[in-house]
Amino acid sequence: MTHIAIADQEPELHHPRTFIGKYIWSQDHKVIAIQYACTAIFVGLIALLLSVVMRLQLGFPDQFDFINPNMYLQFVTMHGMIMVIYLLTALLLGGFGNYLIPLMVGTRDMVFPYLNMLSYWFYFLSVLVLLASFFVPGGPTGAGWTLYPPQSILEGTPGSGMGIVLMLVSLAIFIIAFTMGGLNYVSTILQARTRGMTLMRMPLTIWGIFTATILGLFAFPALLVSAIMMLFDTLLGTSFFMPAIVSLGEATDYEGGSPILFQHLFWFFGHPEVYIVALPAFGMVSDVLSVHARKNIFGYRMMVWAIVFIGGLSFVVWAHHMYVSGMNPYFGFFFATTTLIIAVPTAIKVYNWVLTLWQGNIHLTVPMLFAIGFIFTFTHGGLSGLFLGNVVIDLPLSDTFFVVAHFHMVMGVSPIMVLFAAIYHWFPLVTGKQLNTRLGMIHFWGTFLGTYAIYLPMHYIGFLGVPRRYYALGDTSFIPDSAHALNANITIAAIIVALFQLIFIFNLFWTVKREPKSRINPWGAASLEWHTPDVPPRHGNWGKELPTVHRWAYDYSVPGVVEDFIPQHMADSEVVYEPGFDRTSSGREPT
Amino acid sequence: MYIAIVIVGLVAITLILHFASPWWLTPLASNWSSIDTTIEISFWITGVVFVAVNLFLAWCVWRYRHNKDRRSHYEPENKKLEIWLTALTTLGVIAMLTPGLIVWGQVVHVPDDAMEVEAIGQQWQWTFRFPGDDGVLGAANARFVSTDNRFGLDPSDVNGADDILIEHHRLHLPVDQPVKLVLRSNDVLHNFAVPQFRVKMDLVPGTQTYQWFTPTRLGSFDVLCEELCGLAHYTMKGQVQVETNQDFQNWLATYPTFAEVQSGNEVDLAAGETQYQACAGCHGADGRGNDALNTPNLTRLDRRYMARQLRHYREGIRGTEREDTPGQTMVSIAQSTDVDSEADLLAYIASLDPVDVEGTLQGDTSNGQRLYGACAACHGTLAEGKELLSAPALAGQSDLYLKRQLEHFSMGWRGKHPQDQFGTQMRLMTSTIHSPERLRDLLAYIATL
Amino acid sequence: MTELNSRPKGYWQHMIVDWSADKEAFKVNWGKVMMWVFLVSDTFIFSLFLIGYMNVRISASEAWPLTSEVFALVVGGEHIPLLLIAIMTFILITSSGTMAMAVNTAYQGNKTATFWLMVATAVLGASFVGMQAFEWTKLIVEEGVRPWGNPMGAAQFGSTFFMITGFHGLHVTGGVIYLTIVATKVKLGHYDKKGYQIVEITGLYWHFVDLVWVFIFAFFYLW
Amino acid sequence: MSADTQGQQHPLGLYFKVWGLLFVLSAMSYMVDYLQFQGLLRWSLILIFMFLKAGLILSVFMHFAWEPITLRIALLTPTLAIPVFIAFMAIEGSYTLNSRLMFLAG
Ligand code: HEA
Ligand code: HEA
Ligand code: CUA
Ligand SMILES: [Cu+2]
Repeated sequence: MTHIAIADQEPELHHPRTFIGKYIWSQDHKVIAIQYACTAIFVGLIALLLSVVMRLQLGFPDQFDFINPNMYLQFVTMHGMIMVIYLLTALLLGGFGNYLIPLMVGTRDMVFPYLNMLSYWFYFLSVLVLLASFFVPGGPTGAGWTLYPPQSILEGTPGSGMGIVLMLVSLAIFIIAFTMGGLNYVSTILQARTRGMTLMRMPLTIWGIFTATILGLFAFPALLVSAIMMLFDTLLGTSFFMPAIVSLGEATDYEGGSPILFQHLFWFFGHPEVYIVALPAFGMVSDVLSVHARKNIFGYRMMVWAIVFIGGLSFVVWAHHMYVSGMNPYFGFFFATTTLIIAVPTAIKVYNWVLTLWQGNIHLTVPMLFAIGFIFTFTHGGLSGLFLGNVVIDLPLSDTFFVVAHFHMVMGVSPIMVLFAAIYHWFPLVTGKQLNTRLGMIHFWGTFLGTYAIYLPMHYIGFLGVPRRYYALGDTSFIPDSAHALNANITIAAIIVALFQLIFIFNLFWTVKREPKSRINPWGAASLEWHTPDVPPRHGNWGKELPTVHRWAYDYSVPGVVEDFIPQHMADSEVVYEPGFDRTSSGREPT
Repeated sequence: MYIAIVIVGLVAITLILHFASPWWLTPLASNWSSIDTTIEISFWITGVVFVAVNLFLAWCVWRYRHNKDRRSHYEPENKKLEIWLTALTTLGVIAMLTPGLIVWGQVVHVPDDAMEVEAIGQQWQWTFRFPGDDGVLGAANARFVSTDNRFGLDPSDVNGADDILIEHHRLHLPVDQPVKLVLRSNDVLHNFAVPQFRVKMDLVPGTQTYQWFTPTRLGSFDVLCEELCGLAHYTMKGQVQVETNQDFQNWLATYPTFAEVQSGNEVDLAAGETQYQACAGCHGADGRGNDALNTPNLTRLDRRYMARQLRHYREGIRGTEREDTPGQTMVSIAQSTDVDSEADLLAYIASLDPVDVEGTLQGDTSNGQRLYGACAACHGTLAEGKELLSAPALAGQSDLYLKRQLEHFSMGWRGKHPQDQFGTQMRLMTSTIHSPERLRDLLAYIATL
Repeated sequence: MTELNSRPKGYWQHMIVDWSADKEAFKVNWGKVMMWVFLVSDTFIFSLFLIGYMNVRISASEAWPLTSEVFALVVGGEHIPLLLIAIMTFILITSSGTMAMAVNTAYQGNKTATFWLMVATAVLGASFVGMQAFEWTKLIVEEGVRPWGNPMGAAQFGSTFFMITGFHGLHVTGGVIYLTIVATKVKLGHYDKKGYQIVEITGLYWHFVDLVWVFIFAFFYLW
Repeated sequence: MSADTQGQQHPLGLYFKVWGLLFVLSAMSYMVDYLQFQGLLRWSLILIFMFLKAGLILSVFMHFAWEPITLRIALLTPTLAIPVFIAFMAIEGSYTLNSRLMFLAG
């Protein structure tokens, strides 16, 4: 038997007939993607609601009797965990990864559709377990999304009984789900591309998703291992992370464990995790910028290498979260250096995004606005990361609201902006309809200005020294009263931003119900996913014949060519040139 | 179009906020001015990059906005430009990192003449220990913790005997003397942070951590716990009082050594009984208290709690409010009791048979139970009180007395004094009760315990 | 297809050709790639377990129990250290051998031989799990080792032991089930059309389980 | 190389040789314990035998040696993160132990 590449194999597709086969137990990557996206957005909205309740307490301490210190910590924890894992990771990889990978690399589906389906249902299960923890005695865990032991499993922290157990179980299930999906993404990208689709012709979206998935496959094990060990500690009474402890006046049987070990394991996962949510966003925003500026992405190869380099480096910077954790202080030298080195490839990406706009022909569509907003917020957040990465500066700033401001700017705003850009951008492909532009504009301005109004001042609250995870600040000698007023304003901004999201949700429903069909490929994008025979693409994506790719995904405004973009699958011979144009001088993709 | 203007506007606002607002690091009070310098350097480098990148962004958006008659320039890459930018960025990174690493070298290296002090964290209070005459801190471990050995010192370690135990959340330090602060936790992770000193380090149970600094300014500074350590994390505060060496020595001399604490004093119950006659008028001969006279049930209170309260009355920490009549009464009584024989008195009270006072308030006990969840961590699920946590028993206590105290806390009549650590915590906790109805529910539930 | 490229010479050229190819990066079956990536991910899991073990063992201030005594068997009045573990090691290696041969026969199209070799592998695997169960029982009942403590020394000894060998045992059990399913399907001829890569993929997993045991044996029992 | 066209096929003799070698190596690592070697000798022998065994299983039984170099490099590169983590955790472990012995009465 000869080995035949997938792209050259006969298609074998079993079209499901029943409703259930088509929409519930579907093995079609597009349906699975939508299932992932809906579930993720649903839990994301819960997390958003929690953040508003938290903000109410911070902005107007003691005005509301529906929140108390226990609930505050539980809300912080669930807010953080849901946002990072169950919203961003799931939506970026499970949602967009699933939808775009087969379409962008030109295959009919993931290589192992059945596993892909299981992946979604495991994710769904993990969400159910997570939500169940709101209803068990003691409520969900309130140990912070970092779940540091010993406190996370000791009395005195909310949800230290059932809450933390369900949290850990839910994470374990999520990891299984992610692994099943991730193996599919990686294998599909590596082994199932269509004819002519070389790695260096893949859109940056795929590069971002690909690298993030690999990070996930090698970083989630650390979370799994620490979750299992912590489950043992809490259920069996082992002492992996538990030294001798007198908990709330009662001696415990724990002996000899090391809490720092957990922190190392957690951040060995945790730092790659933040890039798991950043890299797909980096990729998608590159594509959005390029399409809407009608210009090729600047420095494509540098962009690819930057993604790969960031991914690799992210495994050797984890302890920058632990500068003040009591680890061996000499580690600080190593980790400060590696951390700041990451700024270089990231800076290259920022420069190249801006340089993509430079000399472009910029359409300020809604996705483009979100993408430009992203550049701004990400630069701001990334630069504040450099403060934290420089170990001595972390000393005054760690565990204050400066950190909160940093990671919201860089993770709570920037990838979210990209997600919105992506939704506005790819909606016409998924549904055949373009999201209402006027509502989109309102949504953008509210979100962009609103979030900056939340997080810019928050950095200064951090400089003042206000600690994070504080239910109330109480009296201190060093915090001026104006800080409280600032907090109140931040809360108001947060509520306004949250309300603006309703416009977005409304827009989704409105568009699906009321808007007319849009043009096919309304933005004039060159990458493969827009050129399926049917829009929205049908099961199997490509009809009888897979497309053959002849160029990279960024042939916009090629000199001498009549159209302002050349689809990836258009052969050189089919390209129509302006009369009298000397073809040999025309631009070429970098190879 | 607008977006370009808005971005320029946002850059401007950011700069204005930075330079014109009063919000910046609190004034330094230690030797770590080099940290502030590093921040300053980073600020200027990142600030320039921020302004440059975003202004260029805005300019591009404005200059290259859509125009039907123009085409984008086709330029896949520009090696030279990219290399230049990479090199510049690398330079920027080096410029920030170098001072950072140099200063970190100082942070890691403790000077030889540093005075060693230990800070001990526990949910949710601070205590401190000085090494005593031998200059060596005795070994300690959470295993040894008990009501008699609250610091968990190893009784068999001779170095520990002369260690001076500061059972108080207020640490005094001499000015201009380098301090090596050794950190130890008996339960969970905590963090010892003093914003004005620019120091911060976690306390990790099962190991010992450290940090060092030299206080350079006289005054009192807040210690915050900045590692989430459970429910009352936000109430876990302490203070550092920086004073002249003389004042410091005087202060230190008032605290006992470990050996002294261990040996304890002989008490004279009979003498205590005689003394108690003065109290019996209001608190009753059996010590059960009297709601008509607004007095609490003493039989349920532990000795350390009562000693602390007497001291508070005496030192103007509790009962200072004019309208707090019972408090004012206690102030004068506490001032007239003899401090030296107080131990006898308290021992006598502790020997009284515990009595439970019936509850009088009606309320929704199931709601009260929910509210009590937060109190249970310190006062115990049965409201039995936990001496190790300095939390008095609530069960069996007069509910009218409890009500009055909780009201005092929330009005700021009690617990406002910075020296009153637990009062401060109670003030923060009572602020979550919110309404008289909920207060009644809570007390009605406590009465059922 | 890539027959356009003449055979690459040397590693470097091979790398360049593969990475710049279209369709696929590796000229192997996608299922195998997927299994390999999964195994690397699993390598991380086991490595992290072992690193966790290393860290708690290094930082334990109590003595670590002497494994060669704890895991000794008494045979004919003679104390033989690690006897059972040695037998288990040999069993697992034997099963790896039968598995390797199963892969070989599968590609030759010898279904019967493949079936029986895979069954043999599964049986050996099952007996490994059985011995592990015996070892656990002995440790719990006779030596008094519990996940939360043991009479011989540091409590983490039992914790890491049960966790790591347990997780490995689960892998073996999973492998036995996987082998059984694939063996049956081989016998029923389900792969006649698709080809017999599946046997090799199953084999990869099985050998990996053996590989992990090599590390556990060295670090947990011998160290 | 047969990898392209056929599934992996290699002479049975090789398998038997490796099989035998694995038995021998296992026996030898067992002897390290049986003969009660201690200290550096013990650790280095354990590691040597371990890596030899692991290498044989990986390269022959798992056919890693015959996989395309691209695949081999792609699979091995990520595992570089593991030694880094090992190094840091070993240092961290000794640091913790040190502080326990010095200050924490065990
Ligand atoms: C998407 C997520 C994301 C991203 C991309 C980043 C990016 C970075 N992060 Fe952030 N970080 C988080 C998410 C993220 N972070 C989260 C969630 C936490 C908190 C977790 C918790 O404790 O709960 C955190 C916490 C955190 C800490 C720990 C703080 C503490 O707890 O004390 C540190 C410390 O080093 C840090 C550093 C950095 C750095 C240096 C980068 C860099 O990668 C940034 C690089 C980008 C730039 C630098 C901007 C672009 C560059 C230019 C425009 C040119 C630059 C010019 C020069 C260098 C001169 N982050
Ligand atoms: C992606 C991550 C993410 C996001 C989006 C957010 C969004 C928000 N976060 Fe949060 N947050 C975290 C991650 C995130 N957060 C983490 C990890 C922590 C740390 C937890 C811990 O300490 O343990 C934290 C903690 C945290 C705190 C600190 C609490 C404390 O330490 O005491 C605060 C306080 O103000 C806060 C506020 C907010 C607000 C007001 C919003 C938002 O309201 C901002 C504005 C909202 C949007 C811009 C839209 C978002 C829309 C959706 C989420 C739904 C639909 C999405 C799509 C369709 C794409 N968050
Ligand atoms: Cu102690 Cu927070
Ligand atoms: Cu990080």
